[in-house]
Amino acid sequence: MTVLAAHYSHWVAIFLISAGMYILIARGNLLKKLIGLGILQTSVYLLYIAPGKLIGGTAPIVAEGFTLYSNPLPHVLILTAIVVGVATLALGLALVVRIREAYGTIEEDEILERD
Amino acid sequence: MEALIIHVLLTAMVVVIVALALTRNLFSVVVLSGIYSFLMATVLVALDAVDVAMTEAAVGAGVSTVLLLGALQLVASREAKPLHRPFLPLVVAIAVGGVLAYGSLGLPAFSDPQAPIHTHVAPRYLNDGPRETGVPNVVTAVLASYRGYDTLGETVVVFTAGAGVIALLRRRRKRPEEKQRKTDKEEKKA
Amino acid sequence: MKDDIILRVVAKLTMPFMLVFALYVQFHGDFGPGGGFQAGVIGAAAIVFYALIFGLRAGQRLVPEAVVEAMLAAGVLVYAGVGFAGLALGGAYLDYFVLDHDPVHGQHRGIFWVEAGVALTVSGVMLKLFYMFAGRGSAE
Amino acid sequence: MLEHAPALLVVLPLVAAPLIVLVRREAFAWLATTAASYACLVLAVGLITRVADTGVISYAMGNWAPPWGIEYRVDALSAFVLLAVSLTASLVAPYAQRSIAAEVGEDRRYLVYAMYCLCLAGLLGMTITGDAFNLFVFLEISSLATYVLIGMGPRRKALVAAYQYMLMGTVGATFYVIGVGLLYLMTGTLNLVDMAQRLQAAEDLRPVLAALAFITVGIGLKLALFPLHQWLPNAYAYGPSMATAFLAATATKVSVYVLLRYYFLVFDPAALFDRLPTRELFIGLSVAAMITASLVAVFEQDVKRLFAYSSVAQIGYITLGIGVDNLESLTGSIAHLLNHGVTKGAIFVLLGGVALRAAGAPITMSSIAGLGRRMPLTAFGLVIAGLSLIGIPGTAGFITKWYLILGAIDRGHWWIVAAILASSLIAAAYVWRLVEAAYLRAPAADASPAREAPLGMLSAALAMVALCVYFGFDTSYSIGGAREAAELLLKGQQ
Repeated sequence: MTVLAAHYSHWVAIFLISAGMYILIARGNLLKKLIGLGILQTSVYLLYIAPGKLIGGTAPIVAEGFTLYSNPLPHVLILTAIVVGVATLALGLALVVRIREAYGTIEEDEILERD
Repeated sequence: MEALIIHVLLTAMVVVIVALALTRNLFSVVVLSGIYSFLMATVLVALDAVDVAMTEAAVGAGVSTVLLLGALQLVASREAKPLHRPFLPLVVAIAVGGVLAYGSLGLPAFSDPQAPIHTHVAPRYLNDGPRETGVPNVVTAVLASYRGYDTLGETVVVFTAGAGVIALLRRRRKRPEEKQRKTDKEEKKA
Repeated sequence: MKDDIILRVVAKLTMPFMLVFALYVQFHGDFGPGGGFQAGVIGAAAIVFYALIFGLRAGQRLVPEAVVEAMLAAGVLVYAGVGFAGLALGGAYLDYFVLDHDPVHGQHRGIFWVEAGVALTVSGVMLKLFYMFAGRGSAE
Repeated sequence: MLEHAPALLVVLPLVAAPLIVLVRREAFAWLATTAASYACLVLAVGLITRVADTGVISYAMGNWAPPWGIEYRVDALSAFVLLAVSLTASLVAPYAQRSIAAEVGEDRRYLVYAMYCLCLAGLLGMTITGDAFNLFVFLEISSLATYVLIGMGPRRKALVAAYQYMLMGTVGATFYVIGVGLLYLMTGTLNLVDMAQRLQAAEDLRPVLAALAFITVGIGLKLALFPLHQWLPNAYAYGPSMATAFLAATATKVSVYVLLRYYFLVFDPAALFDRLPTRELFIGLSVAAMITASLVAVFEQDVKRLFAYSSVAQIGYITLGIGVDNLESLTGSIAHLLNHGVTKGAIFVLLGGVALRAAGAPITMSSIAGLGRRMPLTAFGLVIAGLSLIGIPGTAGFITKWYLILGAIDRGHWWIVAAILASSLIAAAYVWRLVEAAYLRAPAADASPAREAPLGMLSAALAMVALCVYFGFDTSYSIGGAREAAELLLKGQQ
């Protein structure tokens, strides 16, 4: 039980990764697949940032009266990851829109049929 | 108390994702994914990652939702019935989760000040960052200076996405695609 | 939404505040949460808001497509240019220490311009994305 | 300025892209791309000679010492890969004008060049960086640019190919980040050298093993490790010809390099290879790739897809060396990064010429009938490069296989030698189909008129074909550089 509680954020991250992978593979709709991909990418946020938290600490903005700060490095990395995520989403959506125009559908099996 | 809030929010995220996976109306899916991003942003605030939370709220819940809605008006808004092959995806999903779970078991405990990430590299940012860069927000100092090269790369990633969307969505004056579509059809016949 | 007088008035009134808020987020990033990326998104959101109320064309008149495309390239060039400035002044690439006689001032100057570059590219790209996706729907 | 060569090598193509987007002129785009490609080649040559003279070069970005700042690190291995990438870049991009003009609409052509520069910068950045997370950022730059490039292909299948590649590529990149995250949580650092040292002190190996799994699968997706290669055939077949020529020659190779770096210089190789069945896994997957992908190629009608499957098989040779894991086999693997890059680069540029003359129609076995008469130099080049794929003595491909066989014999794995020979025989079968179509069959009645590819493309491709032959005789550069890199890997990070 203590293992479960101490690593709760990890368990949620694990769930999110599994859920993202599942939606990504099992669903045939190209838009839904992109959303699955997004969930997979966001799961990484928890994996990086939760361990950087120190109970009783504050955000890493140095000011008087605080001595304990949470780790800033994961924050920087995840800022980059968020940006990468939205960039991927934008390109993915552009491709989905073009596929819809070229094929008339965004369901994977119908696209494969039409080629 | 702090830990309790985090636990509640995390559980709410799990619930939203389950709902999202089961919903086939894509409009609802987009709304749920927006809610999910807001929950994530709140969790990030609770985890002291205020810069990340602000970005996640602006990008995950804002920009991504707008983009998804914009794309949704251009494509069908309802997902077809899922294919009857849930076995393989389930196996892959569980395997991936399993490997990560196995790895997580050996990680340092939550909020352990002796964990390597709190004793190596980061202390310099917190102790010397404001003095060395003159910026009290250590996240900004690391982002723009210590790891400024990463941020250059990040800016280039955004640029690539912008230029890439122009490349993919710009309307052509002439439409060579029409001709191409015909050759595709002929090829299919042959 | 073009014909709703309340929306039009509200939009006209709030837009300057959104832009000011974007500037605040940009420059307050040294002391609180925020920075070029967030400011760029908020700045772009102000224009998107305007375009939603007054129509895509009006938005494109306010910030023309050519300007937007120049912005997304210019931001990267500003950022990379800070790096070259470091080289020119005898430091390493992206070395801010050499940008001023006082190394900490140099750091400050470097971070300022770098964040400006980020904001420029991000707002340009966000706006361009909106124009591309919204424009595709309305023209058809 | 030479001391800043590591930074300039990546930043020059990186800056060329926004300049191209700012100017929006095709002629300028070509000029900037050509200038950046050649500048990279010069800088890469400069770096490899300097590394040979003075040893490892470390460059601190922003003058922040590692591990607090980001380090660029050039050693025998990364210098070799940098040279291989910039060499093919400078042989493909400057000659791409006619092909791009034929396949991409006029108002989007400058963007092809911009994406190409970004892709080049991303690949070089992945190679030269000494920082785990910086590697991810540049991986994404090159990946996003690649998805766009493939999506700009002339047929609608290109869109689906780009989408599928985007899904698999992003999963790969995310897995990589997860793996790096676990390593970061165990060590507190992102600098690869620092990480390697601190990993030796890791008490609990479970997160490290999970990281190993995620990085292997993640990078395996990017390098088309069998059976994670499904994105590759369509991506290579439907992207614009010149984009696939560049990608086939470089992209998967850089990913292999990343894997090598992690396996030998970050993780503890002794723990990895002796405690886990890594060797067996890599040998099994590689042999499967060599045989099955080659067999698929034999029955493929679309010529570009044929060579794409051949790439999957050839990547099998490269990963085979990791599994056999001794000096000879690793030398073979690393040399094959260059040898196969040059060979496939030549083939896809030549096919670009064929596609140009065929006015956009797909290149199939029947459409290249009589190619030997219609485009004699192109057909000749394809045959020589094909011989290198088979591994006929006197070509670059033979050298690689020779070293792989030496390595396998040294380990006593005779069945691997048999598998290499079998795979070569199958390769001979698909190359022979091409020869038969090109030389023994009469051109179809509606075949495009007899006309060679444009001089620029043809000469660039033939230059690469000449390199195939050159590396088959003089191995001082290819094997010489690769051997030093292999020695570095086996020595480990000390």
